[in-house]
Amino acid sequence: MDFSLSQEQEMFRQYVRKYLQDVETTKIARDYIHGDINTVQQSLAGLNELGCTQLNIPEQYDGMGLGKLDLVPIFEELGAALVPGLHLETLALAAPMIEQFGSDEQKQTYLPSIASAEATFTIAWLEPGRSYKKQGIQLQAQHDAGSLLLQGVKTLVPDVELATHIIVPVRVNEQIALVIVESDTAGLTVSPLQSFDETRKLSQLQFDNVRVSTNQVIGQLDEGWAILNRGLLSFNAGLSSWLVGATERIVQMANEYAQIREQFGNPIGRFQAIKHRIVDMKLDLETARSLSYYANWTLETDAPDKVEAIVSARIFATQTFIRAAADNIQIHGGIGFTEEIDCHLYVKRSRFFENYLGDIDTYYDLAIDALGWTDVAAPTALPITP
Amino acid sequence: MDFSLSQEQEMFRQYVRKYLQDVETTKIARDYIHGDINTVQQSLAGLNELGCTQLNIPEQYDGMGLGKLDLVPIFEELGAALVPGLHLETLALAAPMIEQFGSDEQKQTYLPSIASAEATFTIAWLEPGRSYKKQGIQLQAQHDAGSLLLQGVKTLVPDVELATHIIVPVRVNEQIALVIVESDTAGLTVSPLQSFDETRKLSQLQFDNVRVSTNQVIGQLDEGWAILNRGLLSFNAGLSSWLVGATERIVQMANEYAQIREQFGNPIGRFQAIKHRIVDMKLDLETARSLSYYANWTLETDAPDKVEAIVSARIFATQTFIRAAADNIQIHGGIGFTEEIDCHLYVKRSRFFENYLGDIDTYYDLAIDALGWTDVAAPTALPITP
Amino acid sequence: MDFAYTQQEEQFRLELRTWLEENLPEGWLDGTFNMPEEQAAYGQFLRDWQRKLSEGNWAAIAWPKKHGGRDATLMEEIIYHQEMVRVQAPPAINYVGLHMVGPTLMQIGSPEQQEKYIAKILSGEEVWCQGYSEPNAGSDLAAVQTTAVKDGDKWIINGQKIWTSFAHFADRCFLVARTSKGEKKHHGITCFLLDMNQPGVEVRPIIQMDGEHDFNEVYLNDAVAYEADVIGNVDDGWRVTIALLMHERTGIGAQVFSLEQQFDALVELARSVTTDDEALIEQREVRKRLLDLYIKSRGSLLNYYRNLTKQLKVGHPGVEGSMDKLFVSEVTKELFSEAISLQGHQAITWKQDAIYGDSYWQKNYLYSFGQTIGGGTSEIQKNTIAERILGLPKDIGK
Amino acid sequence: MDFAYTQQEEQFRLELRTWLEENLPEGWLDGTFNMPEEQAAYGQFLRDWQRKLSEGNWAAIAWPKKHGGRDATLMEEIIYHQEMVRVQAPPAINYVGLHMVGPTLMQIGSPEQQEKYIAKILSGEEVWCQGYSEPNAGSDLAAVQTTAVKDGDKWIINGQKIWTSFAHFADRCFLVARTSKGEKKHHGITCFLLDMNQPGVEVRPIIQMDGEHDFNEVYLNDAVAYEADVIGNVDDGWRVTIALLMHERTGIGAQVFSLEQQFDALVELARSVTTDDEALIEQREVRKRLLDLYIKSRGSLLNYYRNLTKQLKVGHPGVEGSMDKLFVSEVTKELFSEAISLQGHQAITWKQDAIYGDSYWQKNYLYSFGQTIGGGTSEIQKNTIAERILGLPKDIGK
Repeated sequence: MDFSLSQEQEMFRQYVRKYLQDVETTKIARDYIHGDINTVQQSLAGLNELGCTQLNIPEQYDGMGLGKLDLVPIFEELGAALVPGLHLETLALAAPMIEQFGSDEQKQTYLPSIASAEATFTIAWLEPGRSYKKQGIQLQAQHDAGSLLLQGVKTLVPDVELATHIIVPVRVNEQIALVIVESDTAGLTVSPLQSFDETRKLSQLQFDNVRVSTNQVIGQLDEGWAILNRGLLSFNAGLSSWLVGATERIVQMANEYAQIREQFGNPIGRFQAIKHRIVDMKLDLETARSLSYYANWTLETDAPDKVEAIVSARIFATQTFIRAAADNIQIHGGIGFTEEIDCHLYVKRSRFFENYLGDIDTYYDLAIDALGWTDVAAPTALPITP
Repeated sequence: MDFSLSQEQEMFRQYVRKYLQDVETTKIARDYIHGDINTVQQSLAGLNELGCTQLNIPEQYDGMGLGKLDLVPIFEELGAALVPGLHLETLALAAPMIEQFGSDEQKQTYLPSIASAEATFTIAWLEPGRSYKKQGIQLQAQHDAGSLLLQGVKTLVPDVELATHIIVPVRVNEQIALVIVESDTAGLTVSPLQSFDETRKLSQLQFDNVRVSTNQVIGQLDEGWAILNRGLLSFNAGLSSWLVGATERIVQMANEYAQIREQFGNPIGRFQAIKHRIVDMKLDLETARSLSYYANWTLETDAPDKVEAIVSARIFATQTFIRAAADNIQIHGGIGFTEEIDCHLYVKRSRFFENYLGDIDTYYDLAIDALGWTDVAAPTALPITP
Repeated sequence: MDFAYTQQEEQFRLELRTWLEENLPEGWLDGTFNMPEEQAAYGQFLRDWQRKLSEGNWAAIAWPKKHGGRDATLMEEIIYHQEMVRVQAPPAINYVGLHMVGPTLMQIGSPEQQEKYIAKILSGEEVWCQGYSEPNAGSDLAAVQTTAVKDGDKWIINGQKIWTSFAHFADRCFLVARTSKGEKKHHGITCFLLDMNQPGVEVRPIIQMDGEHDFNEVYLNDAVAYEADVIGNVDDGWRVTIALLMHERTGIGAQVFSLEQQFDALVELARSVTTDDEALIEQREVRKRLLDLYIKSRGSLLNYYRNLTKQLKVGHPGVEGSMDKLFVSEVTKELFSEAISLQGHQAITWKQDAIYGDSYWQKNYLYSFGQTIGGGTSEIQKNTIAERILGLPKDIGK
Repeated sequence: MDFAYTQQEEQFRLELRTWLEENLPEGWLDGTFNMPEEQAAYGQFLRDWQRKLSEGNWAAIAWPKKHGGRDATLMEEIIYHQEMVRVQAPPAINYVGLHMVGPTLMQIGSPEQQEKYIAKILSGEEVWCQGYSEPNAGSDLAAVQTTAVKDGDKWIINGQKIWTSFAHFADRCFLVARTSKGEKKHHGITCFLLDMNQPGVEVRPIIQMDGEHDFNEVYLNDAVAYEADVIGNVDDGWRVTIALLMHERTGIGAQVFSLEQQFDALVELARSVTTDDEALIEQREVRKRLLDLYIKSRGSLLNYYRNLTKQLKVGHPGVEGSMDKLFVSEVTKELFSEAISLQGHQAITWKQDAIYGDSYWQKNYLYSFGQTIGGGTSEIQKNTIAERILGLPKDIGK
């Protein structure tokens, strides 16, 4: 029994944390708010130098060939500092899908460039007025001379500005296919949308007969939905680590402020209304961390309970992040309500992730299915009836 | 604008409170736990002398002909002292149904005896394994020579020991009829059930060709469901007052204890974990009271929003009572966990009422329907679109 | 128990409603009017609106007739709030002047002060702000550190104020400063009617998390006030600040009525927003969450009416206002948080790209975080309720 | 990260499981065994069970082999708890002796005390209770008021203890009393190994809200202890009490594993209880509420494993135990409250008329209220976490 990160993993965390502290943590995020893409690209280069982008890429594709658990401390630190960019989408969604379901050519094309931070991926899934459900994918792809012609609209696509490639679920003959589209492909029009979370840019993408080689399809033409869902397990395991990291920073902020700020002649952290609320945050945080460690472990070991473990981690970590980010403002009082203090950046990101790549509600159903509770006939085996 | 009880109503409350204090408040409940029906019957007589049972009976039937609002302080006080008995079932369910839908003969038979406290009513609704929904009523009534023959089982019937009459929803030719059955009718077998809330007795009732005159049907044979639902509005308005009274006593208990009990050299009410929790209870209590006053007002004035008002009051007052009763134990600490202190009596009653005469869940749907939200087509008219 | 309005009250409502329909800016009621975005223009627009209100005797209805008010009853004030919320009237730029400084001047101002200020408050010619909070005295007003030192006929004022609404528009400030060290923290405080247009006063904006600018920091560097600018007695400002704060409570009604309107808007949102052609309200769980909010927003309104009844009977506002404030702000926060959740991932848009134009939901969601902080945090309200209504022991540090 | 058990650990589990299957009372595993209801018979049954356990060296596996234990590793202790919960083994009547007094005696008892008591603790021949809490010292142990006054070679003890588990079965009591007034409240305390079978000791039952009798009041009227009954040094009992309480923490594992089992039982309940022929679990909302509880009970287990990992590495339990205790007890309370709600009005039955025989759900629901109080209230746990893990300021009164 050893339910902890290894010494190496913790050491790697320290490198990443040190690097992010050197660039003043949320400065990258704040620069991005003001339209400075450069700082973000520099941070990506910096993270690449540390090895963050190579970790889970197989050695034959210029990576380090490490496991899912090795990504945990990285995502936690990225979350803590709210580093903008497509780290989760590239490392926890695109890379595993390509590695597991991509053609040899795709692996050779993309995995080394992910490892070298030359390729970054976003995902264009949602369509206007539609859902994250299978039926929500209506963007049409027509066969045309060995290619697919894509026609339709995707919306709320994050950070296209930072992406070299876009993963696009499309509809081909009533099946869902997953296509990799280069972000500068002809026929693709990007219209920026205003974003509630200013540290993530949003766009609407118009596909006007965008031509994509069938070589760009991940897996078979009818496998897109299954591959995407497999990829989402990896994504959500990574996301839950990210959320844990962000929440940890929040707890730290609240705790530090409560020890410094005085009212009525006492640090506010002496008042149980504040004191116990920070304890509640801490307890939720550690529970989210336990769930997220376990989620990543099930992913790494392909454990039979991986779906419910990963979905549980995502749900709980999301709820925890939303609650903690909101409570953090209340603990900070007036100053927490200002743009100047970082509190609000976490609140906004908490709502960004709330229903990102799948509604919370749908995730409930996914876990419930995995636990067999929709199969009414099947009884739970209890060792002994109480 | 005058959103308060009248001076007369508040004065009446004082009489009832004084009377119940004279009999040592929860002593009646505790005696009933130990099987002492006598004390309960004496308290009913006492309440009758004060006029509680006559209040809302029309003057022509020996009552005072007052309104629903006049019952509010009475039910609040009965709740505060957890007085056992069929007060709600008799005064807020049976009496209004008989007055509004009963035949002249029924009114003349029952209303004066309710006023004089000679008649008390319980209700036998639930059947084993069935719900409070219409389909849950399966007890069959067959026509037989001007009578109905009742065959079937009712369960979880409260306090039959205290009842002279039982209201029974039965199925007649696929319609629901409401029948008044005398509790000593031949063919009726009463089997006691153990009750979680010891201050309410429970029984299962076996109906073996119980013969009831058709004169005992309230309204028409096919009107039972509608009448019952109308009666439930009155019942739930009364219940919400009862719950408010019980919660008020809980807040009082918690508040008093927090001022007396010392730990670490301070009254525990100085610690915000306790202090603010009592404030939360108080805030919920006053909100429940506002909702319940308004509910009773809509009942009295037959206001168009009476369904949503009454259901809202019931839902909120129930949730408040459950939460406050539980928190009260935590505030009392170890002593609150003992049988000796009254805390647990309120906890148990809170769960008794949670789904009594209708699941909370069904009440949600009832209010939602009344608010027109299930009618997807109908838009809400906003004065100005925000 | 009686929820009816008297005929006189209904008449009052009708008169106000008619006046508003005739006097609101063109396009206001159908939502086509665009508020000026630039700050000076926005300020001027609000001043003009107040002047118009005052010309119709609608700026400060609770004021005595002799000062340009209407001697309005409490019920008329309620109706006034209801109608203003109904049309979402422009905010009162001189809120502090109309609802706090004006009544306080009438109560304890000298005849000269009344003469000098009251009329200009009403017309909006002089906008006021309120200099209470300081960086180290947020919830703890008695800890004020700004000093005023007597120098001949002048008072020299130094210090810093924060959370000063309207300071960027204001001509004068109702300022609290320490004039001597008393035995108790709240002794030795004095209130000044400070001229904002002087070199010793610097106003810096505070940008909120919703991107708006409602508050300011006010830096006082040798700012000057005169004998005539002292209101009440020197060193006896605590009593004055309490008097002023007592007048602030009338704002709760507007919040309660706004909450009603916001709830209706939420139902409308649930009806109109669809995913895959299904309206949100078609989901049973959405309806149940709406009902929870319905119950709470009704509860908030009814609590307010109940306290109002008491106020009507005893003639002055009670400490129950703390309960109303706590409840309505917490429920408002919950409502907007739910509104964001209900919209799913579509909620992450902003401004013109949001579901409701100008990101009504997102902005109000962010703004709602301030409501449980400003005007006394929820924690402070809870202490007040605990100590003054429930009789629980005083907290540490007090 | 590795959740596997070593082969040795699996071997240990198998050995214990086999022993239990062979030694549990006839009918225990298939649920047909009925526990004696009468108190003396029940006590005897539990003593017999402990004797049997001790004969198999299964009564106190963490004890050294020389004292009849197995020198068990922490992981073996965990497995032990898992297996005991799995078969819902009878409670350990000498819990206080085995898990608290015994280890404390080994740590700081005199050779004579060890000789006199340890073997009888293991065999269940002498059952122990713990005299810590007093009516005015519940959460605040240092406020103990029971006095012990030296009189020749005797100590004369007067006072009252409360919440004394097993006192109605106990032969001896690990008692805390005040022997002098120290400067600080926790000075001047002494621990005694008191004989319960003497005229000066009176045990009165406390009946709980679930109708059970687990606790007692113990009245001490000139009760007598001797020099030899003092453990540790006179006036230095605070250190001893801390040592004893540190040993108590191992109970959390059992709670965590029970919670897992209780959650499984709840799913089974939702599958098997029907209304109008529809199982509860067929309602989507029921499933969602179950998932929330699934996540929390998993979280509780995984938190425990994470803290256990740390304990395995550093060699001793940490303050994180407070987090485990707080979380598991709050989640347990929530689980049983939900279990009552889910059953609808059927939940209001009791004993043989309840849905599960002997009102498993109702009893545990009521019992769960005690879990956030006993062993340190949730509020006390929060203070511990705040002060010792987060470094927040100490509370008032400490």
